[in-house]
Amino acid sequence: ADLEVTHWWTSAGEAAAVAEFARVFEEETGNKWIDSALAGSGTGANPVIISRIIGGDPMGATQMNTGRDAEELIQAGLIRDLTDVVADMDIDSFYVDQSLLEPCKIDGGLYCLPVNIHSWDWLWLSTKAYEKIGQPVPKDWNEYVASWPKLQEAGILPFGLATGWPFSGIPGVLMSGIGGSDLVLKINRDKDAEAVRSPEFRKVAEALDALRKVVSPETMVPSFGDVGTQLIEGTAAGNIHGDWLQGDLQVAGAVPGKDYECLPALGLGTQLTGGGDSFYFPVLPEGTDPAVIEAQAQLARTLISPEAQLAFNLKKGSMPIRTDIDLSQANPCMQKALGLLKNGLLPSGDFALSSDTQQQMQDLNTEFLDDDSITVDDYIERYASIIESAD
Amino acid sequence: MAGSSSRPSALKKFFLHNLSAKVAAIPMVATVLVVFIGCTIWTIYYSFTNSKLLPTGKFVGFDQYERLFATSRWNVSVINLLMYGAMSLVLTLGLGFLLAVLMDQKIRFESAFRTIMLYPFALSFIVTGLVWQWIMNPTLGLQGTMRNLGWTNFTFDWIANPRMVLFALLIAGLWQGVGFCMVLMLAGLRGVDEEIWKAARVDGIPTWRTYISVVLPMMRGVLVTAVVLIGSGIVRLYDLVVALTNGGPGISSEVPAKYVYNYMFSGGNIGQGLAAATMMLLTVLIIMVPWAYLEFGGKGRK
Amino acid sequence: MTGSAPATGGNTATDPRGPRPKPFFTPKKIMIYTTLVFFTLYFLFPLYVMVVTSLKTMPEIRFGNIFALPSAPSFDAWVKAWTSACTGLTCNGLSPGFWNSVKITIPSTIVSIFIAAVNGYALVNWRFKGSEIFFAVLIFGSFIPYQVMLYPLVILTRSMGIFGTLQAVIVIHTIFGMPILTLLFRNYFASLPQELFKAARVDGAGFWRIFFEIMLPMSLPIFVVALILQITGIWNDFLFGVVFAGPQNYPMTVQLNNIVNSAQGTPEYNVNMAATVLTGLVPLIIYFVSGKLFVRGVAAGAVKG
Amino acid sequence: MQPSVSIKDLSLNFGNVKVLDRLNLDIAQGEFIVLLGPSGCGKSTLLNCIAGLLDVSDGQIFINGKNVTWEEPKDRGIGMVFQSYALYPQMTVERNLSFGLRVAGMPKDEINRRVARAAEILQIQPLLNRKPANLSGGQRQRVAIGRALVRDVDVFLFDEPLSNLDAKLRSDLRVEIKRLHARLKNTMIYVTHDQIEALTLADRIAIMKNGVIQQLADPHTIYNKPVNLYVAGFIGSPSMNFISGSLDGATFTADDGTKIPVGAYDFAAQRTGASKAVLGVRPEHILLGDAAQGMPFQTQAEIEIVEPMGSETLAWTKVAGIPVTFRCSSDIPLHAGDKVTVGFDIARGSLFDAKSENRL
Amino acid sequence: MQPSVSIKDLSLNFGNVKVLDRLNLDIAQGEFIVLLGPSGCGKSTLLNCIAGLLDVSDGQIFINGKNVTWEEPKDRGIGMVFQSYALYPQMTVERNLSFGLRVAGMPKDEINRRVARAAEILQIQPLLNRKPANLSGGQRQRVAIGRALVRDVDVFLFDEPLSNLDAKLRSDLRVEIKRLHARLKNTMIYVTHDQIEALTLADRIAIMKNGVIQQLADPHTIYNKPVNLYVAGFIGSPSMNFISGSLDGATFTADDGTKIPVGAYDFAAQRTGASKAVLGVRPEHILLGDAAQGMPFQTQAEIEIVEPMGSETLAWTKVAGIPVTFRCSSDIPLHAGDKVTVGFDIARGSLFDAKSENRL
Ligand SMILES: Nc1ncnc2c1ncn2[C@@H]1O[C@H](COP(=O)(O)OP(=O)(O)OP(=O)(O)O)[C@@H](O)[C@H]1O
Ligand SMILES: Nc1ncnc2c1ncn2[C@@H]1O[C@H](COP(=O)(O)OP(=O)(O)OP(=O)(O)O)[C@@H](O)[C@H]1O
Ligand SMILES: [Mg+2]
Ligand SMILES: [Mg+2]
Repeated sequence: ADLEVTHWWTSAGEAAAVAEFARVFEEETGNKWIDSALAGSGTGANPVIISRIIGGDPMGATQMNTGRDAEELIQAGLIRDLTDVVADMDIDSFYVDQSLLEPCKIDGGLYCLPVNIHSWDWLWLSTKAYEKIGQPVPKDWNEYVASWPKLQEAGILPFGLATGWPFSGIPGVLMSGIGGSDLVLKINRDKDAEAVRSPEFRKVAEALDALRKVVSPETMVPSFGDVGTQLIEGTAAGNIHGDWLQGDLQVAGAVPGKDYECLPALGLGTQLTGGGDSFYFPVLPEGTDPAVIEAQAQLARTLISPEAQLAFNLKKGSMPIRTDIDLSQANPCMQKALGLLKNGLLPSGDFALSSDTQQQMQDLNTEFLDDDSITVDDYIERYASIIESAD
Repeated sequence: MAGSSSRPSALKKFFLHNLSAKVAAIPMVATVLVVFIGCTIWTIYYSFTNSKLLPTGKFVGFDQYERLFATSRWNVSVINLLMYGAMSLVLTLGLGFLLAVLMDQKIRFESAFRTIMLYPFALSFIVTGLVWQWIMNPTLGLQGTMRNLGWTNFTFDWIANPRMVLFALLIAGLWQGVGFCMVLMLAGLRGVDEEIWKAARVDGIPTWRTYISVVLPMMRGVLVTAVVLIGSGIVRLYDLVVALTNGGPGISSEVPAKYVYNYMFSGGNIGQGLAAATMMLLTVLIIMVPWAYLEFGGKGRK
Repeated sequence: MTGSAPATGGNTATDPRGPRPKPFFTPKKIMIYTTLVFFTLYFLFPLYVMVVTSLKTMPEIRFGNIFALPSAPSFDAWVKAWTSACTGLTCNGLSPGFWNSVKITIPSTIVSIFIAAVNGYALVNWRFKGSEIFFAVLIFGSFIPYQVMLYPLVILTRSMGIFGTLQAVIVIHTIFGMPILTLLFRNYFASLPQELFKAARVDGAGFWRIFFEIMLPMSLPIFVVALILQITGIWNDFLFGVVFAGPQNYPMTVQLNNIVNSAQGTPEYNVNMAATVLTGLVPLIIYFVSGKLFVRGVAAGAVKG
Repeated sequence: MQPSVSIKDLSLNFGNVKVLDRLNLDIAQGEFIVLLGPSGCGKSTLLNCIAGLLDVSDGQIFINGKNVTWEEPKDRGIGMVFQSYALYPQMTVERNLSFGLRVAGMPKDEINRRVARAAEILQIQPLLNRKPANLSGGQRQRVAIGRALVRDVDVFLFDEPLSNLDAKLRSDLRVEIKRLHARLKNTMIYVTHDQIEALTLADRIAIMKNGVIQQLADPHTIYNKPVNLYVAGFIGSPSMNFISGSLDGATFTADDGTKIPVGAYDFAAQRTGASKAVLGVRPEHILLGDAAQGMPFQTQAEIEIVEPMGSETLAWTKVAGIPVTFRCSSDIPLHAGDKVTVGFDIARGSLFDAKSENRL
Repeated sequence: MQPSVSIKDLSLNFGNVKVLDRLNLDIAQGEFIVLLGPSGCGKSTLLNCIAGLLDVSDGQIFINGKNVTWEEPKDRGIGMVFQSYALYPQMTVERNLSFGLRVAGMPKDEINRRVARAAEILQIQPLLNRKPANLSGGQRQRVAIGRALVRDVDVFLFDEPLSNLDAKLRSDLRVEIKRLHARLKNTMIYVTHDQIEALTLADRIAIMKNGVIQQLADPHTIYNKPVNLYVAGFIGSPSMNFISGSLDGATFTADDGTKIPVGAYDFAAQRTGASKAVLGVRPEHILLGDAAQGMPFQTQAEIEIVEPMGSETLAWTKVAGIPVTFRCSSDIPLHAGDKVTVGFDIARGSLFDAKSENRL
C-alpha cells in the first residue's frame, strides 16, 4: 500500500539519509513510501503536520522532534499506540538509553519511535585555518578559546555562525561541556533555578559572553551550510553545531581528520547531550484501507531494524538508537561519539523542556547574542526565571 | 380599507422580501459571522487559557497577558511594528504620491515606467525577501561587490545591523508596495476635476503647491483605500520578515505576527500566541473604530 | 480690425507669436526624469540580480560581483529548478507544483471573485438591515493576521468534511479575498448610476438577472483588477495551499520554499534564483500584459472611498 | 370613474428623516400630472414609491383600484423613464426595448411587434441596432421612453426626463411628450423642477415642498391663483413681485406708505379689520407708459436694469421702495435710467395674509 | 481707445483637429462679450487660450496692449470663473478667496481688505468660514466669482458659470452678474450656450460654429437681423419659423404655392431675378385674430398644440404646409383644434438665400 510520510529532512545529507529509510521500507515490505517533505521545520512544517492531524487528513507517518511536542496530540487520541506493533521486538533491550523512549511512553502506551540520536555537542574545527596560523588544531574548548586572538590577527573568523536558529543550540553545548552533567540534569530535568544561579552556570554564561564578542552580525552567513563551507575553506576556524553538519560536510567531500576536526562535548565532558527525531503514526480515519494501517506497522518495525538504522545514520551523521549494530564503517567523529555514548545520554533541552520553554529560551539566547547591553547577570537571571516557570 | 388585508405579515416580509438578495448574501454573512467574528471570539477566549499544542487548556485569567508584556521579544516586536509601520505608511504614501505626481506630468514612456514600478507587487513577499536578502548579504551582495571593486569603505550591512535592520525591511517592503500605491494615487490624481487645475493656474499657485494644498486633500477616497490596504499589510507583516531577516539580527526585527506564529506552532503555546493576537486585534480595533464610525455611522443613514 | 492693432502689434520676429517655445531640457524635466530613472533602477535592480544570478554558475556567483553579467549564460539552473531540484526524496523540480498551482488558482479565483462581486452588488443595490455593519466587519477582518485564523479554520473545514481538498482551499481563498474584493466591487457598483438598477427592476428583472445581464457586462474594468489581484495573491500563497489543499495539491510555492529553504550544504543560489523567477513568472506575465487594464480598473474601483 | 393612481396616507422615512408625510393624491385615468418642486422636496421619492422601488413606511398605493403597496415594480403596470436615461449600455436599442419583455418570457413575435410599434411611434427605427453610446441625448431619451412604451402599461412615470438635455432639445422633446400623451392617453406622472415643463405639459400640477403637496390644480389656476406665497413665488419666471404692507378694507398700504386700491380684488372670503398682508403681482401684469394709463394703480418709476431677451424685455425698477420686475415687448425701447409710468390692475394680482402666507 | 483684449489670427489644433482657425476678435475696454454657440464649437478652447491655459498653435493674444501670448495665466491680468465652480474643497471660503494672494506673498492686511471688499460686493460675508461642501450652488458660484474678484484683474473670463444651477437661481445670478458688471466696469468674456444669458448680459454676442465666429454684434441686431440661417435658427426660443420657397422680385412663393408679399423687406443688397430662398419669421411676430388683420400677409390656420407657459402661450399650427410656432399672450384662450387667422409683417422677418444661407 501507499504510505505518505512527512518530514522536514530536506538538506542534502538528511535527504540522502531518509532515502535509505524509504529504500529499506520498500524493499523489505513491498509497500510504497510516498515522500512528503516540507522545508522549514518548526515554522514551515509543524503547522502543516499538526493541522493535518487535527484536521482529519493525517499522513501515514510523520517525523517530529522527540520530545514533548506531540504530547497533546497523543492525549487527544490522534496518535496510534505502537505497543502491540513492536511487542515482539523487545525494544527496551536494544535502545541505547531508556531515556530516549521516555517521551514516547505516555499512560502506558508507546506512541513514537526515536530513530536516531543526534547531538548538538560538537565543536567543529577547521584544519586549514590552523594551518594558516601555524598552530596545531586545539584539543578542547579552552585551547580553542586561547587561539582566538591569533586567528583574528590572521583575519580568520574564530567562530563561524549562521543567522537565526543555529545559535540556539550553542548554550546547551556550553552547559554540558563547561558546566558538566550534573548541572545539565539539575537545570533541564529538575528545573532547578538555583542551579542556574550557581557559579558553574556562571562560567557557562561567561563562555557564551566571550563567544558573542567574536561573532558579529556582519560576518554571519545565511545558513549553517555556509559555515561548513567556511570551515572547509578555512575562513572560519570553528563552529558549534549539531552532528548533521557533518552530513553536509561529507556531501561537500570533506574528510574528518583531514579537512576538519571534531570535538564531542567540547573535548571537556564525558557525556553527550542528545535528542533525536522520532516517528509518529497518526490514527488513520475510519474506512482507511487496512493495508495502509498494516503498512504503518511495517514501517514502524522497519525504522528501528538494524539494517535501516545503519544505512540511515551513516548518511545522516547521527547515531543509531540500537546498540547491537556494527558501526565499524562509521567515521572517526562518530566513533568518538559512540565512545561517549557508553557513559549514557544526557537529556537535551528539547527532550526535557516543553517547546514553549524552548521557544522562550531561544528568544533569550538570540537576544543575548545580539544585544551587548544584556549583561551576564541579566542573562542568568532571565534564564533562571524561565526555568522557574517551566512546566 | 380594502388593502390592509394584502399587507404581508412582518415575518413573511422578512423572509420572502428580496429573497434572492438574502440568499446571495449568505456567503458574506456567514464569513463575517463565523470566520471574522467567530474566530475573533475564539481567539479571545483561548487567549485566557493555558492551551499548549491544542486549544484545550484551562482558564487561567490574564496569565498569558502578564507573561506577554513581560517578554522582551514581544515588546521589541511591538516597537518594531510601530516604527516600521509608521515609516512604511508614510513612505509608501509619500513615495507613491511623489511617483504618481511625476507620472502625471505628461511624461514619455509612462506605461513602461508604470509597469516597472508595479511589477514587484506581483511577487510574493517570500520572493521579495529572498532577493533582497541576497542583495543585502554583507559578503556576497552589494557591499561585498562594491568592496571588491575597490570601495573598501562602502557599507551596506543593514540586515546585519540591529540598528538599521528595520530600514532593510523598509527597502524591501517599499520596493514591493510603492508601485501599487502609486497606481492608486495616479487614479486619484486623474480623477481630480480638470477645472481645479485651471483655477489654480489662473490663481498663480505653483504646481507643487497645488498638489499639496489642493489636490491631495481632494483625494480622500483614494487615501482611505490606500491606508486600509497598506495598513492591513503592515499589521500582518510576517512573510517578508521571515524571508529577509527571520527576525534577526538577534530579535531586532521581530514583529508581532511572527511572535504569534512562533508561539502557536513551533512554540506550542497557543494561549500565548492568541494573547498576542488579541493584542494585535485590539490595536487594530482602536485604530479602526473611529474610522468606521466616521465612514459608516456619521452619515446618519440606517 | 487691423486699424485697432495695438501699438506693440506688428509681426516683428521677437514678438511672441504662436506656441510658447519649449526647450527640450528644462530643469523641471531633468528633475522628473532623473527621479523616475532613479526609481526605475531601484525597481529593476532585484529583477536584474535574480535573472543574472540564475544564469551564472556557482563559482561565478561566489567570486564574481552581483552586477556582472554572466560570463557564459547557462540555463542549467533553470532546467534544474524546473525539472530536477529536490525536496526530500522527490527530485521533480517545480513542474508538478506548477500544475498544482494552476489547479488551485483557477477555481479559487473564479469562486472568490464571483462571491465578492455578488457581495458588492448586494451591498450597493439591495441593502438590507445591517449590511453596512457586515461590510465594516469585513474590512476589519482584512487586518486580522492569517495565522490567527488557522486553527479555527482547520476545525471549521474539518467539520465541513472538506479539509485537505481543493474545495477547502477555494473556500479559504474566498474568505480571505472577500474583504478587499468586496470593497472594490462595492465602490465600483456604487459608481454606476442607480437608475440603471431601478430601470431593470421596473423591467421586471430580479436579483440574478440584473446581476448577470446588467451589472456584469458593465464591470469589466473592475473584474480585471480583481482577477489580477486574486491570481497573483493565490499564486503567491504558501500557507493556505499547504495547509488546506492536501498533499496531492501542494502549490508551486511549497516547492519553492523547499528548494530555497532546504538547509543544503552549499546553497545553490543560481537554482534558487531560477526557481524564484520561475515561480514569479505567472504573476509577472499577468502584470506586464495587463498593466494598463489594471490601472484603469483600479481607477474605477478605488477612487470612491 | 375609478382613479388611475390613488395614494393614501403615504409616509416614507429615511431613518429619522420624514421625507413624505401622510400624503394623499388621486390621479384620474389618462391624466397628465406633474409633480413640481424644488430639489430635495421628495418628488423622486414619491415617484419611486409609486413605482415600487422604495418600500413605503406607511400608507397604501392603488393602481387601477388594485392595492399594489407590496407588489414588485414589474407587477404594478407602470413604466418609468429616468433623468439619466438609464439605458443598458451593453445592449442595442432593440434589446434595450425588449429586455423587459424577454424577462417576462413573452413570445418572440409579440416582442417584435411591440418593439416595432414603439420604434414607429418614437421614430427610432433607424437606431434599433445601435448601442446607447452612439446615440445623442435626445435619441437616448426617446429610447428610454420607448422602453416604457413597449411594456404597454397604464401608468407612465417620468423622473425629470429632460433635465440632462440642452434647452433647445428640451423644448422639442417637451412637445413630443405632449404629442405622445395626446396619442396614447395613458396616465402620466411627471416629475420636474422646470416650471415651463410643468405649465406646458400638465393637466394638473402638484406643487410640493418638504414632502407636502401645497397646491394641486390645473396650470392656469396655479399660475393665476396660487394658494399661498410659496406657490406664488415658486411659479413664474421671473418671480411674482411681492410688496408687503397692510390691508384695511379696500386699501393696501405698502410699508413705505404707498396706497394701492384693492377694491377690485376677488377675495376668497369676506374679511374685516386691518391686517398685515403681502401683495403680489406678476411681471407681465405691470404695464408701462400708455398702457398703464387705464390701470387702477399707477406710479412713476426709474428703470434700473434692462434685460433684453429677444422676443421681450425684462426690466427692473422700484415700486413702493421695493425692487420690481416687469416684462414688456422688446419693441418698446427701454434703457437703464429711463423714467416711466407703470401701473397694474389688482384684479390680476394676488393678496396673501402675511402671517399664514395663504391667499386672501 | 486701445482694445482690452485683442486676438489676432489665433489658431489652435489638438493633434490634427483644427479647433480654432485664424480667429480674430477685438474686445473694447469694459465691454461684456458673450461667446455663444453649440457644444463643441470651441468656446471653451478660445477662452482657455485667452487665459493662457492652452498653448496656441499660431497667432497672438494682446491684453491691454501687451502681447501675452507666452505669458503665464497669472500674469495676464485675468480672472476666471468655471462651470464646476472649481473651488478648493478643503479650504474655507475665506481661504479660497485669499489662497492665490497668499501664494503671491501679498501682505496680510491687503489680503484682508480685498477679501472683505469682494465678500461685500458679492454679499458672502456670512459664508466666509464655511467650506464649499456646505454651500448651495448659487453661493458656490458667487465664491468662484469672488476668487476672480480679489485678484483685481482687468478681464474676467466666465466659462458657462451658471449652467450647473437650476433655472431660478440661474436667472437670479444672471442679474447679479449684470449688476456686477455695471458696478466694476471690467471687461468680461462670457461663454455660454444659453441664449437667454447671452441676450440679457451681452454688450456684444459672438456666435460661434465650428471654431468660426458667425456674427459679432449687439443682441438686438443678432436677434432681429441674423446674418445667416444658422444664427437665425440658433437664436430665439422657440426657434424662428422657416418657410422655404423661391423669391422673385417682391413676391416669395412657398413650396406649396402660397404667395407672400415681401415688398416691405429691407434687402441688404439690390437683387434681380428669381432664386431659391428661405423666409424666416419669429414666433412672436406672428399675430393672431384681430391683430393679424392689419398684416401684409394673412392666412387661416388650425391650432395643433397649445403650450401654456404662464405669462404667455405657445401654439403650434401650419402655415404654407409647414409647422409653425407662434407666441401669444396667455389672456387669449386657445385650444387645440381652433381655427384662427394668423398673419405677419415681412418687415420684421428675415429672408435668406437658400444656397449660401446668408441674409438677403
Ligand atoms: N437613500 C436616501 N437616504 C437618505 N435620505 C434620502 C435618500 N434619498 C433621498 N433622501 C432625502 O430625501 C429627500 C427627498 O429626496 P428626493 O430625491 O425625493 O428629492 P427630489 O425632489 O427628487 O429632488 P431632485 O429635484 O434633486 O431630484 C432629500 O432631502 C434627500 O436628501
Ligand atoms: N484636450 C483636447 N484634446 C482633443 N480635442 C479636444 C480637447 N479639448 C477639446 N477638444 C475638442 O475641441 C472642440 C472644442 O471644444 P470646446 O471645449 O472648446 O467646446 P465648447 O464650445 O466649450 O463646448 P461645450 O459647450 O460643450 O463646453 C471639441 O470638438 C472637442 O472635442
Ligand atoms: Mg429627484
Ligand atoms: Mg466648454
